[in-house]
Amino acid sequence: ACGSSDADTSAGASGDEGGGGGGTIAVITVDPSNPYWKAEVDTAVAEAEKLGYETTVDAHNNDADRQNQFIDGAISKQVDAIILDPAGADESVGAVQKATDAGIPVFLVNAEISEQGIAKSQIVSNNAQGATIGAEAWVEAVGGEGKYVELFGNPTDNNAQVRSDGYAEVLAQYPDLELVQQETANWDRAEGKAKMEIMLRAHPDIVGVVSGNDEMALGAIQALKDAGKLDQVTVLGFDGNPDAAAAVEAGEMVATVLQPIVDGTTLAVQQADAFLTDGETGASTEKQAIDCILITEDNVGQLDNFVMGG
Amino acid sequence: MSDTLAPERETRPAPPPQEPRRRRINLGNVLVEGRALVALAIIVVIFASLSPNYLQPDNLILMTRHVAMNAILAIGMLMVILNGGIDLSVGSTVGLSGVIAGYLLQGWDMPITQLVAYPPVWVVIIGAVALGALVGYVNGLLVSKLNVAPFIATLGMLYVARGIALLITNGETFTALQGEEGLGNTGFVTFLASAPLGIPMPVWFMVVFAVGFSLLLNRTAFGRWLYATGGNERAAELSGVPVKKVQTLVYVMSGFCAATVGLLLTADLPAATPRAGEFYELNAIAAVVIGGAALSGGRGTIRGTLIGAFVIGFLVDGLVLVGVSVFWQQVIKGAVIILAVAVDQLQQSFQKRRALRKVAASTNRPGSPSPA
Amino acid sequence: MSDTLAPERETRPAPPPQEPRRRRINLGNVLVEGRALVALAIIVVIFASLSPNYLQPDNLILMTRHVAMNAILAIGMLMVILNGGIDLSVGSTVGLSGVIAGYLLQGWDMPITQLVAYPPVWVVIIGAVALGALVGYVNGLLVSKLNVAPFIATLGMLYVARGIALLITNGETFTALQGEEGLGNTGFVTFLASAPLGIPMPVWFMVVFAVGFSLLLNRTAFGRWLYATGGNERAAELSGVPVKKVQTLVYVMSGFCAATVGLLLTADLPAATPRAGEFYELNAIAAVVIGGAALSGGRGTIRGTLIGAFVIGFLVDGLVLVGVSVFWQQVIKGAVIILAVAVDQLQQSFQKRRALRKVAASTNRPGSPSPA
Amino acid sequence: MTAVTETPTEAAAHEGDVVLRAVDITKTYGVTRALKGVNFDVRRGKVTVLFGENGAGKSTLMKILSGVEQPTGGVLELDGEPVTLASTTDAVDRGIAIIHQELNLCPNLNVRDNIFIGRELRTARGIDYGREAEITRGLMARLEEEISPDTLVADLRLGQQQIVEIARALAADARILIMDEPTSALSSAEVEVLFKVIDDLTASGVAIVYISHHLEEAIEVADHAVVFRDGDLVADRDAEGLTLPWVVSAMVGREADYDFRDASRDYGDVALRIEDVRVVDQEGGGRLAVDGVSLDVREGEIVALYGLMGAGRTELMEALSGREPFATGRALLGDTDLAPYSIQQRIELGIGLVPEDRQRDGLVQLMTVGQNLSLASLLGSVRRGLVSRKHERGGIEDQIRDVRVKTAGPEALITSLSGGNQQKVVIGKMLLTDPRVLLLDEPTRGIDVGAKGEIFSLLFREAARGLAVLYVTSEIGEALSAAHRVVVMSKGRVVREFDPRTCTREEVMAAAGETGADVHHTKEQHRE
Ligand SMILES: Nc1ncnc2c1ncn2[C@@H]1O[C@H](COP(=O)(O)OP(=O)(O)OP(=O)(O)O)[C@@H](O)[C@H]1O
Ligand SMILES: Nc1ncnc2c1ncn2[C@@H]1O[C@H](COP(=O)(O)OP(=O)(O)OP(=O)(O)O)[C@@H](O)[C@H]1O
Ligand SMILES: O[C@@H]1[C@H](O)[C@H](O)CO[C@H]1O
Ligand SMILES: [Mg+2]
Ligand SMILES: [Mg+2]
Repeated sequence: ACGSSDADTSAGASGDEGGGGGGTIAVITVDPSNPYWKAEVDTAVAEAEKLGYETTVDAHNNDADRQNQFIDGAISKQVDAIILDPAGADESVGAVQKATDAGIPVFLVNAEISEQGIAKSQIVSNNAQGATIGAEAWVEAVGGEGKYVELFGNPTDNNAQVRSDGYAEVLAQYPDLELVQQETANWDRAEGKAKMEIMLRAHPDIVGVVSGNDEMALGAIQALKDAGKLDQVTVLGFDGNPDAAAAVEAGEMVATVLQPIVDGTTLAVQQADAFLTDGETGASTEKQAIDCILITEDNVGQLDNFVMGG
Repeated sequence: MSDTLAPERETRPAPPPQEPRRRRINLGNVLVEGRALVALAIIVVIFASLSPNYLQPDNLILMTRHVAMNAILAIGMLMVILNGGIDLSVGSTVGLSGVIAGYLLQGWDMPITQLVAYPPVWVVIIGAVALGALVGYVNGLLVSKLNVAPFIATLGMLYVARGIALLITNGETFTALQGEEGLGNTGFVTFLASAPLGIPMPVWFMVVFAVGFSLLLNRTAFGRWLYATGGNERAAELSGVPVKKVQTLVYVMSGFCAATVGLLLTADLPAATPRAGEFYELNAIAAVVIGGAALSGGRGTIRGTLIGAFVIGFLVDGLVLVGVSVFWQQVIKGAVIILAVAVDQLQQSFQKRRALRKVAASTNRPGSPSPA
Repeated sequence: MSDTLAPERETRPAPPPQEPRRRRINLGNVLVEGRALVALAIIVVIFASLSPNYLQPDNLILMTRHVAMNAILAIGMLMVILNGGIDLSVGSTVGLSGVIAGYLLQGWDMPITQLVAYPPVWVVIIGAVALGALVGYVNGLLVSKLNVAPFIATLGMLYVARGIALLITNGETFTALQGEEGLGNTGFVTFLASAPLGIPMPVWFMVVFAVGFSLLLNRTAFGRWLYATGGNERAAELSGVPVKKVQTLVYVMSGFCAATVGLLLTADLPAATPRAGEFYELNAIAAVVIGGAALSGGRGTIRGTLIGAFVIGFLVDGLVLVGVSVFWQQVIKGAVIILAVAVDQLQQSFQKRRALRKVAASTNRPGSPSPA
Repeated sequence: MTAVTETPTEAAAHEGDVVLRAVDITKTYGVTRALKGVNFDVRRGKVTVLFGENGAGKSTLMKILSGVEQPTGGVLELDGEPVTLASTTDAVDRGIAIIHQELNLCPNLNVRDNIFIGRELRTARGIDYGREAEITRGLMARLEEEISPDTLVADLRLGQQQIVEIARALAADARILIMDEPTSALSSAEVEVLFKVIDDLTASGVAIVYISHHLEEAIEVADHAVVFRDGDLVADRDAEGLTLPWVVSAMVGREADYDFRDASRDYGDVALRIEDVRVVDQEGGGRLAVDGVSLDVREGEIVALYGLMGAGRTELMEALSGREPFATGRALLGDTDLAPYSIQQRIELGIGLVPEDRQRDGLVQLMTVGQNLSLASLLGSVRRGLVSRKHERGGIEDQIRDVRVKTAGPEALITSLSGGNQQKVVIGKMLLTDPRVLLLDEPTRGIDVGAKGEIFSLLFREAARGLAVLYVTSEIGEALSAAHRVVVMSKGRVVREFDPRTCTREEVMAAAGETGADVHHTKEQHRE
């Protein structure tokens, strides 16, 4: 992400040089040190440059106030469009509104905001659907019986709740499955491991772990390995990040749910480009949910850095 | 403030003939503030040359609005630091006060009665600010009465206040802040996010707070007591300064400032989120210290603190404007924070060395008597 | 340590005749450590009664492993705090050293040559630890030579080191830490994440560091110098203590400890991520202060610091084990941090009052002679 | 209890004058009994002087009288009524002010602010800085000091800070004024001014309690004398016929010798040679605090450096110690040029400084007596990388014995010692480094006559073994009675040297720039 944006720090020059490019697109993401968002930002930058735009990259780390400052900065710089992974569905409405009011179209990726009609498009992965297919695959492996625990993402991130609800909806249908503990691990691998280690003490007889994302699941897998319990416990991840893919391949993770972040981000940039050239995104609706893809042993071979190959 | 604390005192004989008021000039302070000002000037010059937008009025107003939030926090932090303490809980207080305001605006489920109350906006504002002051008061009591180290008391409060904010909202965000005409609770956002005379409300607040706290520090007994307790608590105590009260009050003030920022931030978004203000304490402390205050207490000014806040804000926004990559932003921010403080030391030691050389040169010339 | 600092000195006349060795007991220290121990005991009793698993050997070992990371950081932090400083950059140093280790293990793209080097594990470990010490050295120079306030110097370094870690990895996580037999770089994870005699490696490290730094503090000239500089730097300087060297060295030690934690954490996951260690500094400082150290310097012990780390670790893990909800975890953690320190003050002031009453009673009783 | 009142009738005669009375006051700190049931009277319009060795309990009683500390037992009576002085504010409200032995100023505030902390003059618009400054100037004029109200206290020298402390007490307009060692950092000219002020105060009915280890000075100012020993009041008399020998024997319980000039004068080689040294004033402005000083001190020789406040003696000593650089010139220790060496190395080489301000520069307050004593010589106790406790402890105990530190033991906290005993620890610390040249800056500040004797006999003993001593003093008597040679400094330069056997006080003082050479006239003459 940074490597590429480094090259074009010479922002400011945002004069249109003919249709289909030549302007600047601001990419505002969450935290490029998480592989998922890194893929997002890398994709956005690569696609925008392919279409002839210059880019700037900022990361708000889910701090809505920081996000606000970046939006202000983008307005000051008079960029042509903003690709935004918003910091919270509610908190981000104002920021998107502000950019729109300033005449800068905003295209959301990965997460949505709670109002429509402000952003030009909201391209999100269908988290509810993803959670459902993930849970279904997991419950099949587990056998519909036994105790399990859940690792929950950052509680202020909508996706954490949506995924957790999606899991619950499926798993509630199995009366013999018992959720014995839910712990927050803030999307983080080290925290996921530490929490898992302790939960294993409280509940040594669990048969499964469902996790809100891959990083936490990978931490849990390491904890299970250390405790010699990985055989007994079935782990579900979410994101489809490369390390998780390797874990699925190795049989350590039963499945992960690929968020098509690369596809979604590519689409967002393309729609931005279309909007800047034609005044239309080309999509029929503002909100566009892209379905997630279940990644298991069977299809993991086709997965390469968040993209399903042929 | 000072009036209520001051021991009563009989009036003195008529004052001697008026004499021209002298400004209290403290050379040490002028120097460190000067240094921060130099750092600020360098930042402005560099970014202005990198981006034509940097110095445009709109952008300056915008950056100043960003600065204002940190500056208000930093003013409260300055009070605590002058006392020789530190307040790590301000970021959490920002979040808590915003959440309380959001909670009250969207309707308060009154206990027992099963009714929902919609307090008017002024009640919401006063309530949230009072809560911030209360958080500060608890900090103050912990520090002054229970002798808990300020770092620990406010670190604990950092967790407690954040936890409470999360419990109140159950982790969610309140967005129904507009109120309803019928309920008589409109105006929160429109007032706090307005921009009278083209100047955003946070900037107005910053100005009012800066003037108010300057007066407090420079014109009242409380101000002198604060400097005194920070400089030598024992001496202040023996001089009759109510050191415990002063110590408690500075945390109240800090909590008050933090709550104000919480409201401004909530109106700015507009949304009340329990994570608001995370890690703001670090920037506030940095502003105070860049502005020349000593963490050991007793030294520091409002003016310096404002300059410190501008250094940080204009730097961070400049990096964004110029489009420096995210990771480099961190490196540069860290380096500038250090440099803004170190530059002055380098200069001082340089001056000292020059003075030495000058003496050596001047005394050697006229054939100074060699030892017998 | 002291050897390298000490100029040579001719031996003095023979020491006076042997006399029984007396233990140096410092009542103040015993008290504050006692208090932290009380807090720890209360935590253990409460959680043991809430969960039968809490006191099981396996769980104790597990929690101690979690404690060990913070304890090692806290030992380094203690050195800095004894000196009257503070080190906010340890969390970033944890991340940086882990990332460097990960980078070297997965193959180092040597500049110019276009070759990839695979340094053996011992080189990787020494390299990463040396880097941590270097970060500390820079902090130390900033503080001792350029007189930058420790809070500011290490706050700046917090950003700089984190930024560099992110730049090195370009934000990515290194997971290829196992090495390859053919390349001769295996063993990093298997060594650092092993558990000789059933005790996890981090715990061994904690023990070694605790013993080593205890010796340093209590038995070497450097240790005494450190307490002296923290107590009164000017007096120490005039007594011939090389105060600048001492000041620089404590930051080197802190960086060294942080880098060690970075390695242990990386092996534990096993993955090297540039965000590792974020905000660890707060827990380290809290452990030191709960353990009775004064942030103003000159007072504190390794033993107290370890107890402080156990208080925090056993509390946090206990809350998870018992299944307290995440928001409450924060509230309780904050409250316990405060209470662990305040309890003692409450008790002391209670004792003081009782002692006063007792004396008053005894002096009044035997019919003290009334004034003539 | 053990109070010896001259005659009952005399005591009764004073009865009407007593404004403040301490009745059977006891005070314990842990196991230390600082006061063992003391009865003490303060008389209107009179100066009551307290004599007593270090640690006798003088300051403790004064702290109780001024509300700083609470007594463990006993009562205070003000104007015959029992009172409780719960705080200093309480005491000030009742007209009792104190000048503390250890200065209690806020270094970060200016002189005016320090004088008015806690009793601000106000107008509707806040503090009346103008009037406060005016009053401050008035006080300074009264004390004949040129200190601007705007000066930061941190920028004042110790003596000037003491003046500020005095001014602050004067500003309280108290009717009972306690002065605990107000002159320990003042030169005799300033003491003279203070005595004039005291005269004015007593004339207007103010009661004064005065403590000083400058016994001659204290005798001069006394109307009434009281002697403390080990927490007891052991003697109480009128100043009529009060003599130095009486005071000394009452204090220490025996005759003390306080003239230490010894006959031996076979000095060795030059131990310290100072050549044309200049030192820049730390406050900037390019002024020279030391302006071309050349001076030799020989092995076995004790040289007193006499001068007025601000003569530049402290700056010279600090430069010699290695804390400040020389702007020009050099100093040789034997044949070694000191310039390249750090403080630590200079101590190793054999030259160390006992600093002027023991609280700021001499002691580590958090450490024990023993740890303070061994701090400068610790490397000498290192065996195989570790400090040998046995060796360290040996040295510590020798010093406690040699300089006669009154302490519960090496493990006692340094802050539990009386001021004088703390000073002895600072001296003992440097002696433990086995120096060839010992620099002492006002080494007897706050030290009682007995201890002074001990310290000087110690110095003479060490000198006899070849130690060279250079010490700064502002006390003329000390300069003349305890040195082989007196060097006078003024305005950064050495102005003259004297042989103490052949010179007079007046000559020396005149050389230092002190005008009235009639400083030590008696009180009666003074009041004419
Ligand atoms: N805070 C304290 N804690 C313990 N002991 C104390 C404390 N303050 C004073 N003491 C002890 O009380 C005794 C009396 O001390 P005090 O300061 O009154 O002596 P002093 O007569 O003023 O001596 P000096 O002439 O040296 O100032 C001494 O033994 C001293 O060690
Ligand atoms: N006439 C003066 N008025 C005010 N300050 C002076 C004067 N002369 C010298 N000084 C100050 O005194 C300092 C040198 O005093 P220093 O403390 O070294 O002298 P000293 O002889 O040791 O006096 P003291 O007895 O106060 O310690 C210089 O730094 C200078 O600031
Ligand atoms: O969708 C993203 C990813 O799952 C990431 O791993 C954590 O944050 C979520 O919002
Ligand atoms: Mg005393
Ligand atoms: Mg002096």
